[in-house]
Amino acid sequence: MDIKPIQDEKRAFMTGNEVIVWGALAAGADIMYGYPITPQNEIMHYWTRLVPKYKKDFLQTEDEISAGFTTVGGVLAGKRAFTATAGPGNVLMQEALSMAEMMRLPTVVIVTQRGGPSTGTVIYSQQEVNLTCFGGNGEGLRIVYSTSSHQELFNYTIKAFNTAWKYRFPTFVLSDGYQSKMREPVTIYDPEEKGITIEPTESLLGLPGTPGVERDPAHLRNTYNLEDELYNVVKSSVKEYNSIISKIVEYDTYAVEDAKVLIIAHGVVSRAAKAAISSLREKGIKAGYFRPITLRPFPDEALRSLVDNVDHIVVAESAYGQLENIVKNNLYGFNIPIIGYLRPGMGITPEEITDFVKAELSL
Amino acid sequence: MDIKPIQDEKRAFMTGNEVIVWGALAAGADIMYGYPITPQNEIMHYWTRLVPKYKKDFLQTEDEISAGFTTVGGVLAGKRAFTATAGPGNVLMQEALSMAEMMRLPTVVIVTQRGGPSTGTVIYSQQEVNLTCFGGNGEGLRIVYSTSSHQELFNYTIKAFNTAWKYRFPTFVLSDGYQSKMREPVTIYDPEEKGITIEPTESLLGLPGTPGVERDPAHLRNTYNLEDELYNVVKSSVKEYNSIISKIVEYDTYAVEDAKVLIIAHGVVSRAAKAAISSLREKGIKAGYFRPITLRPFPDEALRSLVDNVDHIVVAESAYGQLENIVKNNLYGFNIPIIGYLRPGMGITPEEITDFVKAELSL
Amino acid sequence: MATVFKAITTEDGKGIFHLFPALCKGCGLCIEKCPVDTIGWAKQLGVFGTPVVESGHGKPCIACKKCELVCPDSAIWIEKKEE
Amino acid sequence: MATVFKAITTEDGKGIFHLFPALCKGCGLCIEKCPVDTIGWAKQLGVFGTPVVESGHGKPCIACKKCELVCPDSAIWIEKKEE
Amino acid sequence: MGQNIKIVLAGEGGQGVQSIAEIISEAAYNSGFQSLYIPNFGVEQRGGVSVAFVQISDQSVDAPKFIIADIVIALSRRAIERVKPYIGEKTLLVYDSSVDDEVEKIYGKLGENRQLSIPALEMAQKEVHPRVFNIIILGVVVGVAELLEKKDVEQALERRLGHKFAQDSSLKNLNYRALELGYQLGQGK
Amino acid sequence: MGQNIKIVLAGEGGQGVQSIAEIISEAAYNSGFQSLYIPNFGVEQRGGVSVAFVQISDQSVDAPKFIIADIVIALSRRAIERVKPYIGEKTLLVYDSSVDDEVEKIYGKLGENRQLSIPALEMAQKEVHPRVFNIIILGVVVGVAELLEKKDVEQALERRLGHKFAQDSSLKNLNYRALELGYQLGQGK
Amino acid sequence: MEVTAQPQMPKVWRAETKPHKFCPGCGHGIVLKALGKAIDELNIQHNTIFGCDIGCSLLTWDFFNLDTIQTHHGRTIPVLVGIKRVRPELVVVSYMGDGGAYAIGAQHLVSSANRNELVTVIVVNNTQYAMTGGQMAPTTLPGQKTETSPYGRDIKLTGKPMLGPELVASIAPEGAYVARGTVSNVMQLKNFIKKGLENQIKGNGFSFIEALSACPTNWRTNAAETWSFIENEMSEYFPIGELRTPDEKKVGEKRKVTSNGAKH
Amino acid sequence: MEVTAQPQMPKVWRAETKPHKFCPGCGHGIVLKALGKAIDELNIQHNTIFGCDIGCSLLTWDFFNLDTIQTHHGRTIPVLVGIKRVRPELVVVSYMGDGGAYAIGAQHLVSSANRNELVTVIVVNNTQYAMTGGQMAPTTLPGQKTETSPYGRDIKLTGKPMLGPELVASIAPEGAYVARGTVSNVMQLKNFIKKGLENQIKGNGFSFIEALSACPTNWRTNAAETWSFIENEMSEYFPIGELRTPDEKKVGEKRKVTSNGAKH
Ligand SMILES: Cc1ncc(C[n+]2csc(CCOP(=O)(O)OP(=O)(O)O)c2C)c(N)n1
Ligand SMILES: Cc1ncc(C[n+]2csc(CCOP(=O)(O)OP(=O)(O)O)c2C)c(N)n1
Ligand code: SF4
Ligand code: SF4
Ligand code: SF4
Ligand code: SF4
Ligand code: SF4
Ligand code: SF4
Ligand SMILES: [Mg+2]
Ligand SMILES: [Mg+2]
Repeated sequence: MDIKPIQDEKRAFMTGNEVIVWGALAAGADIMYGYPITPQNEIMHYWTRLVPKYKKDFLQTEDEISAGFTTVGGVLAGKRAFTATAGPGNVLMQEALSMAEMMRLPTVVIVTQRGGPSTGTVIYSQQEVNLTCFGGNGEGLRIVYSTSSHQELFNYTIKAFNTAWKYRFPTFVLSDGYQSKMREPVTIYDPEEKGITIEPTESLLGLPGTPGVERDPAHLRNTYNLEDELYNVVKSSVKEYNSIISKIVEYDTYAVEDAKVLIIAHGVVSRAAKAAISSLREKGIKAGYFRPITLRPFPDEALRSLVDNVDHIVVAESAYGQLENIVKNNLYGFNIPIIGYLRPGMGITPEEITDFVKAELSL
Repeated sequence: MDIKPIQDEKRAFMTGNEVIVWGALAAGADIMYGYPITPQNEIMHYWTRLVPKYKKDFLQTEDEISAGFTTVGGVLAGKRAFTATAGPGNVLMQEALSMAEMMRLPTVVIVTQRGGPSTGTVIYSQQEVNLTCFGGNGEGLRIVYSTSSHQELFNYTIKAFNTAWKYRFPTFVLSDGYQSKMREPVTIYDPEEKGITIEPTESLLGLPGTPGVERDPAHLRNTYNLEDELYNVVKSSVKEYNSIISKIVEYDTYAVEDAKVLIIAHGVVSRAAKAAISSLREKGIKAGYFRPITLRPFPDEALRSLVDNVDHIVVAESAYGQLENIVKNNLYGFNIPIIGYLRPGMGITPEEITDFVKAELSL
Repeated sequence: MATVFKAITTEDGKGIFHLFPALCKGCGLCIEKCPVDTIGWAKQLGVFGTPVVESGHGKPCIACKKCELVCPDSAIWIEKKEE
Repeated sequence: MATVFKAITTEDGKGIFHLFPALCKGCGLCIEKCPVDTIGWAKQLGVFGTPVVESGHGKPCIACKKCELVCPDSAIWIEKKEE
Repeated sequence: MGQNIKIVLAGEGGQGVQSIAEIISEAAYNSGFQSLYIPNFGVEQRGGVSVAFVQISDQSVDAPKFIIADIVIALSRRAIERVKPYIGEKTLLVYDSSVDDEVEKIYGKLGENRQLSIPALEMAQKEVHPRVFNIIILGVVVGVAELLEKKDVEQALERRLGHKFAQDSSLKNLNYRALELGYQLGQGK
Repeated sequence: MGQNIKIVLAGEGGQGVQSIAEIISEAAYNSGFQSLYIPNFGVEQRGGVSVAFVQISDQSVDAPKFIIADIVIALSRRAIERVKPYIGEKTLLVYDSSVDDEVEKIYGKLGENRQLSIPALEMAQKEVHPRVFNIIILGVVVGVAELLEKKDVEQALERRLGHKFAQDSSLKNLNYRALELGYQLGQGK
Repeated sequence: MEVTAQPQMPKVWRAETKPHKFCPGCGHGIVLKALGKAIDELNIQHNTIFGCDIGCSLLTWDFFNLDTIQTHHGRTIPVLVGIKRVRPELVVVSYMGDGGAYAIGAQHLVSSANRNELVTVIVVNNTQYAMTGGQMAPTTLPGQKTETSPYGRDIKLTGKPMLGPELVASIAPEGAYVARGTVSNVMQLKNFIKKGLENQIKGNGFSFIEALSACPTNWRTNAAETWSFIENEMSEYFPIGELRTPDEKKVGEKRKVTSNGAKH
Repeated sequence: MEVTAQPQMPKVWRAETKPHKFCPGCGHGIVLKALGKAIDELNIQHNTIFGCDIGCSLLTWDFFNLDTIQTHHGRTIPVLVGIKRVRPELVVVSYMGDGGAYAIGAQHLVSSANRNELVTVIVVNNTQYAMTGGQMAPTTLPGQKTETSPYGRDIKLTGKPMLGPELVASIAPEGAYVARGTVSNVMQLKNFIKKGLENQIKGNGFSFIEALSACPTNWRTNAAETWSFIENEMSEYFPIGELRTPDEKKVGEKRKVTSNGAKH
């Protein structure tokens, strides 16, 4: 980094896509590879405007397949490379990300969810949870941060690069069209001034010394000839993934101590969920709220430890049960009724959650 | 159909890929679109050999994206079209299948699972469960049959066409490399002789009459402008999907009446699971077995109704917990310990299951 | 015919200039293509609330139909005057 | 040099024909390319259990190195005889 | 109205609805409020009605979009229809007097506290300049919402248009006049 | 041996291992057994050892692959090493006498009931024809396995090679002699 | 009701959905007029299938009185190939943007041209990704400013504008039809499209027409600037005319291999 | 230990992994020898990145003493483009099959050629999908039998063989290098590859070499038939030689647009 993009802490009022760019700059990202798709476009727009000033790079590729694989190339070459996509672009990018998953490449992908399936809408949804957490022909050994505000977009964009390069699993910031397009206040800062160390990158190819003469060549592959070879590779990745879960999981809670009704939501919907708590409490309903920040790995222990006295769980999401299924999975063994407020592709307001809870629980 | 491909019932000893071709012929398939990938190749090889004889069609496309979208085209045109793929090809095909899911197109896809993630191995796995059941940027409104023998490959290939055209959700036969490449006995037959009615197809485009003059034009789209438009489309698909679940779900059980240990497996692994039951019972362990034939929708009621007296559930699969998660999900509310015998990309033998169960349950 | 559009009709030179305000988006492409510069902005507003066009602003219309041809919205119909 | 290959060496015409059985897969491409047809099958088996090749089956070797060049496995080395 | 306000603005593409929303929300942010602005967007945007959602609050803003607005400003004929979902029991509908008939047609009489017809278009044409129509509306919103100080709005206006004002000082004058006109129209309603 | 048998065959690409497996499994199927055959396959197949898995049973066959085989037939030097995972306590290892030393090197002495060295290569070269080496092996397997009737095997052979026999009757003779020779070698072992 | 003066839309246009969804001055409307006229003249409304891509072309999903399928970005060609393969009696039209055709869908374009598929492809070249707000496309002119080339397209880093018809012509076999027209010459464009449709109907081969088009919204041009950009800047870079007609012979056409020295 | 006669492999070949994993008589070995010699002569072992595709080319993942990345089917070009964009000092070689390059990866080939990316692409044309067992490829000759054209490729239904270098030459800008060689002429092939590498090193532009190769396994040919198929059948259809060298000018190269009539 020649010029520090952010010198002092700065308060600003901007769109989420702009925030993401500042986050990437703050994290020392070197290059963005990308293909246009709404609602992530402005990430590319802002980035390309700043490229000359901060001596960064940008490549607009021919499609998302290429955006994924060029990102893989940038990462292999030891650079802090990233890309951003949404919807059908996210579908196509799974091919490259399955390679990154196999080869443990620290790719960073920003996903700005839009309506699905198919081209759907260009607007908003939370329907890319399955795809982002488990996409591709693998086991979903990935790290997925779901953000709910511009401040988090900034913080977790920085964190995504660090997590990726530290643990070497494909890492995602799962955002959505609303967060992309809306403006709200945010404080941007230089992470190092906040004591956040930026993880160094490492070249996997093009190392110093002549291969085979001064050192062994790097022979990287993702294809195996025998079942056992593959099994051992996957097994060791799984093992490593499982061992770092506790270091990675993050979540947020509110008013859970005495909660009888637990509302679970992630991303931008969690704002509405949190807001609904107060109005439910005003009406005498002891509601609390849990939000997984990492959807993958899921903060299962945290959730399990706080549901003991809960009578009802409500999952609110702008999808048809993608979070709900993850929750059920992670709460296996409990038998607290779970009901979903499932609104694929639709925004959710505090009032809607409040009304739903009241109606469903006949309270 | 000019010539009936299968006239009488015929016993044969052949590979699974060959069986699939006979199944498709028996179901009256018109055209296969495809791109080479191991282990599905021989489906194309056999099919192309028979094309002139039975007046069928074949198109080798430039990639799986095209195979998926040409299949969509064939279906739109009212033909019984299908394709087959595996691994990274299955990843790429999700784009077209998300369109089929949105537009309710009766696509039929044969998936011969291979090792993953990434190019992995060309051999075998059960790692494409997540991908096939929930791939794409949608809610996984799909029908997935998981077969375990050549007889089933034949039966469910026929059924897949019928289900697809009856209910109009993308329909999959989930097989694997072992089933593709192995030879074992099978009885092939003309479905009509067995009283199986072949669902008629229907043109969605190119209908008779001049559009706008003699009839309304068919204006098919998968892109919506407003959130509510999309929401209504998805909601109505979900509703319809939920309403047909009970007509579609299929499963198999064995020795479950008094079972204390329930082994759950799908596809070819279920053969080993079933075989393990006897040896476990010989050793005094009251084991039973449950196999979902439809992985999506999942036969949750059937499973829930038989676990009441079960003490332990063992999920055996050639993947890292893809079936296990589905099981947990569908058994939410119970708290029977579930343990997974998880072998991504590896075959599983009855002996291994028996040993695992004994060791894990310290029996 | 189910859908009917109302025209504003002006005569100019050899052409009868029918303009359909419900179609005209006021893009001005026709204005630029008229070889005799007879098309100009009108007071009337079109479908997007922007002014529509009319003939009579330049030399007389020669009924070449260029305007009709380039209008992306088929908002113009030039009827040749019977001679 | 970590990896060492053993050669079978035969002299013929202008060339010393070194053949490395651990590399030769017996494809026969060299045989077809020899302008003097001196290459032929040998008794010795190669890496895949198929016969390797040797010189001395036709006219004398002219050390043109065509065989060496086309061998996909680099299983032949033609050493020019000092004259 | 209180310290928490939800505003919907809707109009045709050229009417500058999104700019007004941006200026208001930024002004609110500058004056220390929490504020959130989001435009609607879709594939058929070009020909569609442009809608902006603004929330200003002294507490954090919960969801980017909302259903029932406190104030709805609809500037064109089509916008009147389009904003229907956002109008609740207590919503104030502000609209240009040129579409009085459309309001009447769709909503009938909403009642005095619930509707405000303003002759902004006419005023712009006659008293200032058609170009600053949206600034009049901006003034109206500020006047109606009674949340922001005029000076904060002027500051936000300067930030966005300052470079243009610098080139042509008459422009500044025009804008400030338009803002004031609108403010007068809106205040106390 | 019983009515349930697991066989692994391994050899070099050209040695016809997969054909033998196909014929045996099909013969078993013809004689009313349940039978399952699966080859190994992978991306590095061309240069790798070819392996075939055959199961014959009077009950349904459970899993396509297995670990411990009843009989392992390894035909080349590299195959001897490759089949290691399939050899259990009771497995019979059959191999060509030309690789006796390799077996010795890798397995030492397995014991009389557990190993069978057959001079098939030599026999093929001297007594019949190198081309029918694999048919000798086929005979050996049938002899050792003691499950199939020779006539069923002959029938399967006819089905696969009948069209060639029709063209050249000496070929038929050759194949039948090879089968018989192998059968003699294998029987009762 | 008295029949009054009515717009002279091509008959195949669907009046009920007009005004259409394109921006004021959008070139798509002109290309669609040329296409509509060609369909009218050929009298193929009853058996034509219209496929549109993602991009501004998607706004045509209800444009025509034709059975219409709106596909995914770049995938219109395979969908229509899939249809045509089983319903050869239909006339299929793939209507796409330059981004869809030359970037994300380039493999389909190249492969369908190479296979000589019986489809007619119309590519609307507006030198941008218009629907997504004006990013650089393969066709963006050198130095042209877009949202992802904010300082002008740097050909050193991003190459020169893609010449689509030239690419197709280089591989399309005998029987193919390839042309480039412009919204500046509607009748010529209509003729090219008509020939491209006839070529399909006759079963000759792949038919490809690029149309130089206008995107005033993203170009931020007024009418005069719009025409000038098309007629001066674009037309200079992208030569107008027919590149291949089905009667020409082509280099590289060799005899059928009778013995391939392979298989038995 | 006494130094005995040793195979004359290119220095950059990794002896430890030899014999390599290709079939007897496979043309890949010959192409890799030409590539190895070119790398030796240019002395770029220390800074060359080798990328191989899926297809039989994947068997090269440990072939060279070069840092090597084995990618997905058809995706080698984008991976190497991604590397080259951030590490311009490296020399990147994309080694792929005809299926990977001309079918599933055609959009990457077309786009990287159009952008004039500084990569050297080597395509091994064996008229088939070899790794998957010999299916028809875009390059399969008319009438040639493959597993998916069991009665011979019917050009009426599936088109004629794709001419890759001709395609690339039609769009690659000034500075590109495009050639077609054959395993029948190893020294010429080596020279083409060497020029293609030099072209990248000099920063001229995209470099593309197709090599006519042999797949005796899927062709089921003996040595004589193999050579004959390459030298007679293939070479007739696919002309050998250089199609573009960086010094030539190209049609369609127009002046930079200084005012685009757009934006402000
Ligand atoms: C897989 C995928 N990637 C990206 C997009 C986003 N997208 C929609 S339209 C478009 C651009 C279209 O440009 P072009 O094809 O030139 O058509 P135009 O809008 O210019 O007419 C893009 C990139 C998408 N819908 N799907
Ligand atoms: C996405 C995807 N589709 C299909 C395959 C299967 N596949 C592996 S290799 C191959 C063919 C390769 O052919 P070519 O590129 O010509 O190389 P060759 O083997 O002939 O050298 C295919 C289709 C794959 N690995 N990934
Ligand atoms: S018809 Fe010709 S002359 Fe008349 S208004 Fe139109 S363009 Fe002008
Ligand atoms: S070209 Fe058409 S839409 Fe544009 S101004 Fe003229 S009449 Fe109106
Ligand atoms: S070309 Fe090489 S591998 Fe082939 S036979 Fe000759 S020496 Fe052996
Ligand atoms: S060097 Fe030339 S002449 Fe000598 S053996 Fe080799 S090919 Fe034949
Ligand atoms: S954005 Fe451009 S291409 Fe799209 S409709 Fe508007 S003017 Fe036409
Ligand atoms: S299959 Fe063909 S291309 Fe592949 S290694 Fe064997 S001979 Fe070479
Ligand atoms: Mg475009
Ligand atoms: Mg090939």
